[in-house]
Amino acid sequence: MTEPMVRAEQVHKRFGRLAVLKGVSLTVMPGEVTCVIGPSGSGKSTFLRCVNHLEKIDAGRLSVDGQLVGYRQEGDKLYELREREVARNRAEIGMVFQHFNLFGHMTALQNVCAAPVQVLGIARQEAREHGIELLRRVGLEDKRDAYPSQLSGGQQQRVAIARALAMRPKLMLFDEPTSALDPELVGDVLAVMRGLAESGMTMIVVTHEMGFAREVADTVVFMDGGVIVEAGTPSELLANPREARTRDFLGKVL
Amino acid sequence: MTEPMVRAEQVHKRFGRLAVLKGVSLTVMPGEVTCVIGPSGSGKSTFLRCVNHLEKIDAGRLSVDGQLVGYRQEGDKLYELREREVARNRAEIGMVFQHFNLFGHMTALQNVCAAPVQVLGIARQEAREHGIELLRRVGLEDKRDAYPSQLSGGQQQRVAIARALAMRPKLMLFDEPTSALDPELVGDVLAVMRGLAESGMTMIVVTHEMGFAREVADTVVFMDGGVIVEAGTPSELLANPREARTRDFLGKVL
Amino acid sequence: MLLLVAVSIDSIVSNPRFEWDVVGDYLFDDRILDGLVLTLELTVAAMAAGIVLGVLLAVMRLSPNPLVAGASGFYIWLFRGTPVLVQLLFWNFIAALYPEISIGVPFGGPEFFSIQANSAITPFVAALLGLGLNEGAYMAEIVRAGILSVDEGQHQAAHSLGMSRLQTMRRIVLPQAMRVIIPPTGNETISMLKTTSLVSVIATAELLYAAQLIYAENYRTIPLLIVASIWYLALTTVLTIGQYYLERHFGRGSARELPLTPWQRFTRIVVPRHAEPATEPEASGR
Amino acid sequence: MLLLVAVSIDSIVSNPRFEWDVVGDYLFDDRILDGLVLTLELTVAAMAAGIVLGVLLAVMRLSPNPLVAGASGFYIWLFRGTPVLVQLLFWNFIAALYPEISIGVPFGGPEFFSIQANSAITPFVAALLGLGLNEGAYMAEIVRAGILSVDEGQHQAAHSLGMSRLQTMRRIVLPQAMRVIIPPTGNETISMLKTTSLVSVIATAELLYAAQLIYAENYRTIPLLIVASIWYLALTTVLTIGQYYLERHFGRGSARELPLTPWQRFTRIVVPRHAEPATEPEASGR
Amino acid sequence: AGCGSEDDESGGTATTSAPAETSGGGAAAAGTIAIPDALRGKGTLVVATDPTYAPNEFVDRDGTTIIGMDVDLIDAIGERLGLEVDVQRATFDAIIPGLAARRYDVGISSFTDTREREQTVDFVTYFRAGTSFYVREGGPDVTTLEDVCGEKVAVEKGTIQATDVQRQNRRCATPADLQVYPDQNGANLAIQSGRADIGMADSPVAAYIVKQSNGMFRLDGEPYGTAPYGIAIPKGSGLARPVLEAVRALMRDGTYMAILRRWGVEQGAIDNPKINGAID
Ligand SMILES: Nc1ncnc2c1ncn2[C@@H]1O[C@H](COP(=O)(O)OP(=O)(O)OP(=O)(O)O)[C@@H](O)[C@H]1O
Ligand SMILES: Nc1ncnc2c1ncn2[C@@H]1O[C@H](COP(=O)(O)OP(=O)(O)OP(=O)(O)O)[C@@H](O)[C@H]1O
Ligand SMILES: [Mg+2]
Ligand SMILES: [Mg+2]
Repeated sequence: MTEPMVRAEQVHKRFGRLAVLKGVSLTVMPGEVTCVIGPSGSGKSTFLRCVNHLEKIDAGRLSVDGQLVGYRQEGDKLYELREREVARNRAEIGMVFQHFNLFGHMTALQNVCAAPVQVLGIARQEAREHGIELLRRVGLEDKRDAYPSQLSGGQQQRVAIARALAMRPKLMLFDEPTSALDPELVGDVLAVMRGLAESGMTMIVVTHEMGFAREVADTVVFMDGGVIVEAGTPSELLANPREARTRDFLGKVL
Repeated sequence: MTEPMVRAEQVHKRFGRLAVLKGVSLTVMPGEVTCVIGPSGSGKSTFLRCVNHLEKIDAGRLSVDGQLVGYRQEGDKLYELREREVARNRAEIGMVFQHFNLFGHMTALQNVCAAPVQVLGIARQEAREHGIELLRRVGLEDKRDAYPSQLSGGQQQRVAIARALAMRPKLMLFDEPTSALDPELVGDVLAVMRGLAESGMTMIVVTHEMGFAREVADTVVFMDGGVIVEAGTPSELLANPREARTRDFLGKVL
Repeated sequence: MLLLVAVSIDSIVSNPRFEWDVVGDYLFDDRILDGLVLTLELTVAAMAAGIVLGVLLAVMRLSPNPLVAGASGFYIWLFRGTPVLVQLLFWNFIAALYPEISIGVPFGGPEFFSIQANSAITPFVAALLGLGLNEGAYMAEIVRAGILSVDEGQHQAAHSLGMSRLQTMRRIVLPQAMRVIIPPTGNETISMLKTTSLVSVIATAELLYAAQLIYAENYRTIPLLIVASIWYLALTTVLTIGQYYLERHFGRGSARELPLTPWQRFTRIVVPRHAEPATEPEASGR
Repeated sequence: MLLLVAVSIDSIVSNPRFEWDVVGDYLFDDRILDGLVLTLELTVAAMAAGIVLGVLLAVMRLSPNPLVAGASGFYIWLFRGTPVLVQLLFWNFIAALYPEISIGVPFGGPEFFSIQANSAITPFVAALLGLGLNEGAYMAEIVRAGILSVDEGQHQAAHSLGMSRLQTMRRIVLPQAMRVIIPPTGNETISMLKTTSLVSVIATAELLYAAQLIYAENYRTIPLLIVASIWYLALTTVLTIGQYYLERHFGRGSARELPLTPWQRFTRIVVPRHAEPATEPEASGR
Repeated sequence: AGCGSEDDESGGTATTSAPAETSGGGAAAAGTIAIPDALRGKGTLVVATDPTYAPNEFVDRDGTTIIGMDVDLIDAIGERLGLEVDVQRATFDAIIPGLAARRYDVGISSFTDTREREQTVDFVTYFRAGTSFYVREGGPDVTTLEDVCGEKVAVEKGTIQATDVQRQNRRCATPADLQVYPDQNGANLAIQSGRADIGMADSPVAAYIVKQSNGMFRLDGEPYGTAPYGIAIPKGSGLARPVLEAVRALMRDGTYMAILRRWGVEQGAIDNPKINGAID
């Protein structure tokens, strides 16, 4: 039996008195694409941030590729990882944010090349070539020297995707990657993501593109109020939701 | 014959050597809803910003409600308006940005009430009540004391819409107002906008919600490469586009 | 680490050269306390003038009108460029240059108003002019940096709501710039506490000069400098605490979690976790 | 307005009390020039030390580790809190307190290394220690404000790419913080030019002290202070220009259009509009 | 620190005038005066002075050499002690801590010897200065110290004049407006600009100021009072007695008067130098 790529068990997360994740359990096998849907404020972004250890979880167990996120287990005891180790683990997980977060002082190409050079120690020239290739894949080879502030929202998000791919991650997390893209470009980006999925990349995608979910996802997960209400194959969940809440949500969206 | 609310004649705008608007002509009559569609980078946002005089146009003529934007005509001569006058004119035009631009140091309710109190001199208590009412309309009455950084993207955009409506503008400009909203909430916001349109509000909406355009718009305008390629009623333009470029774009989007 | 601190505290307390008994004698000496009051008065007044002037100059400096921006730039250049010492001397001894200040039409026109420079400009006024006008130039740069740190989108949103340039500055931009303005302003205030010592050139005895006058008489330099330092440290402590709370105040709504106040940190330890004060979640940003 | 400037320039040039001939005589006096060189050396060295120390202290101050943050806070408090004059005296006369500097195990343990304080700490070293360590505390606050001005999302994006805290600081946050850091650092540098005059207490004749030594002999106080001011203004001019170009450099990619350089403004007037230099559009942000 | 054995020569007990011991034996030749071993080994007498008080100590036109009556005297004293003399610039704020730190061996900078100051350092007296008044040309007249009452007076900090005016003020009907400036220049500038009317300084200094002022100032009234100048020496350093002997030797062989004459200040000559010779 292969090890799951992501295994979350009863993950809890609260901000002050506001409980945002109230026991999320989810398993993603290598090569699987999991789409997460759910209403605003249901904790989708927060869950992704926990997987990438950008937030510390308050209770439960969360591991990626067999390794606990943020902790090391020796015998029965948990030791908090040191910053360097957390960073190394994060480098293997790509993340695309809802709000792009491009580095404002770098051009598009520099944004894409920075981490491979700094973190992986790849030679500048090689990183550059790979970066240009990635920018071409997202349709922005002519904007390689533009600064983020000179790009439209859509262009910025595509650079952000290229930047995450540049690290050749073993797991990709997407937080509404297409929500700021022009419809005519959504298709291109989804094609890139589809290609990634086919090449065996494990992905968790928070999205509202039901078409994409239906076509590419192995599992679709519906979150609401900080818990996973229902999970299943796209055909099960999207066509025949068991729960009333899911039906309600899908009724509005589709 | 009534005066058009917006009349643009051969409007040009360039950034450095990059010509972004290359002669845009458009007339919007009072009470009309005009939807602008077009690919990324075609100059849609720039045009809206010109209508609101956030950018100075380089050539052409642009007037709102019979008044030249940014200039005063006396006889044959044009005089640049003073800042105070430009501000007064802007106060009558509401604008909702692609990137929200909520005031970070104010709560949701303060964001909504600030301009009515500061600019229109409305009593604080009255502005507050109106503000609460508007927040309720966008489904955020419970978030009135949250700061923008505590709201999700979708929540932020809804506050931005409430903020623009709080000025009771005579013309509303929307720059992809729903592009960062969750699908299930898009409907609510579009309902608000539909209500606005029915109440006689003049609106220019840059959007990719073809359903909304088809249903609400009086005119749909397709922009590409800094010019208006084609304009017409939704049924004409969306169903039977004359131009190849329009057909191409619609083919991708629909 | 702690050992090191302990050892050095020990060696400071026990070193006879510090003459701690003399320090004790003079800590509350009338002359020192008078100097302390003057230092406080000058610092408060000069910083108030400097901040007001600085905001004005910064807004002018960013004006699209090149004449206005240029005038502000010239002021900043001139006042940052000349030593405060010289500026203080200039204001105090302006009478040596212009015995009478008169306002009238130049080149032999009628004179409307004329006054003896020495009676118009008392040493205190000269000190305020010198320190305040100088500080204005420095504050202008700090405020300008703050304004530039606020996203351009904020200006545009405010403008699109019909706010004027000044309303936008006052209501939208400056409040958000405060986060960036406060720490260097804290620096300036703490510096100013000590810059006031330059007013000794116009024979005005603030804290440090008061100490200097005393040790000029009795040669107890080290203990008296310690006395002055203790007071400066006390004032700095008060200012640092004030700055901390100001930063918290203007950090509201900002994109990072506010640090706990020392008091909250204390209650956090004493009171069990689930009994956190009700205001807590509101205070933390995303 | 222009008239006013003209009138005041006229009254400055023609006022005999300024003794412009004496100003001319001393402007390039060897003593003044030597002082100028020392001022420059001290300013450059002390600011370099201050900036390095400041970045370090600021990063420490924002550390999640309370001990590290506390140590940095204590340093900032202590060094901002005591007058530079006292710090300079302290470093110069540390021998009065600790005649020997020795490194070894305290409380009677073996001594590894011992040196006469007076020979280790020359007046120049003392001046550098005093000015640099003090400046570090001020720079720390400025850098901290800069770091806080960078959006939290930038940290997160960098972290999600596997960058460590230090890499994130160095590559992502600090470069973007520069826009906010530079103007107050310009202030500090220009201040430092003049703070160096405090080292006269340890008898190192920088610019202002050189002027004071001369007028102590010939009592031509005003013209010599003018000489010093002219040099300070000249240095400030150079620094202001440098600051302008640094700000442009670090403003790249920022959300507002870069102002034209004076040179570009000139060519813009001379060369017709459609023949703008090819680099122009690249340089302007949205 | 801590050659405690020699502490006896100071200890605030004032006038330890000791003409008895070596007085009989003729001129003390260079190097015959006993000095502490540490100093002998070092071979250099490090002297601190604040060279902003012409003509007693100021910087020569070359910008580095410090000259003046005090400098010539300490040079001669060093020669008597068989030591190189290294005169270093320092401001007043630094001299006393510098002595305590043993960065400087002695300080000579027109210091007035007072009882209070003797608590901190030892003085070897070597000169006696009166106080002169000077006023702006066209300013008020002043003849005696009583005349300062009700006037605006500018003095330098730490001078005997500052103390004198404070004392006088207790006896005035309307006290003087006493302005204490950090240096003599500040005081002069105040008088020049009309912020003060009367200046007071040690006679030689006042004379020099008036000479330099290009007719802007004039001396007025009669010099009054005398106060001893002392060379400041750290307590317990064992140097006070050797310096005293050196001064005596200079007086005996005429060097002393020659130096005073060179700077035109022979009215201030004394003939009985003392350790801690403050007058009340
Ligand atoms: N740092 C924080 N402090 C306080 N509340 C927070 C913080 N981060 C998120 N929240 C709150 O947690 C809830 C869940 O947020 P999250 O961003 O995970 O939702 P989401 O499902 O991604 O929503 P959306 O689709 O709108 O992005 C929201 O109510 C939000 O206001
Ligand atoms: N201030 C500016 N300086 C330089 N180029 C700019 C500026 N503003 C916009 N642009 C460029 O102008 C073009 C049109 O921009 P605009 O934002 O109007 O497009 P848009 O149609 O709104 O696109 P999107 O749908 O992606 O928002 C883009 O190529 C953009 O890079
Ligand atoms: Mg989200
Ligand atoms: Mg746009």
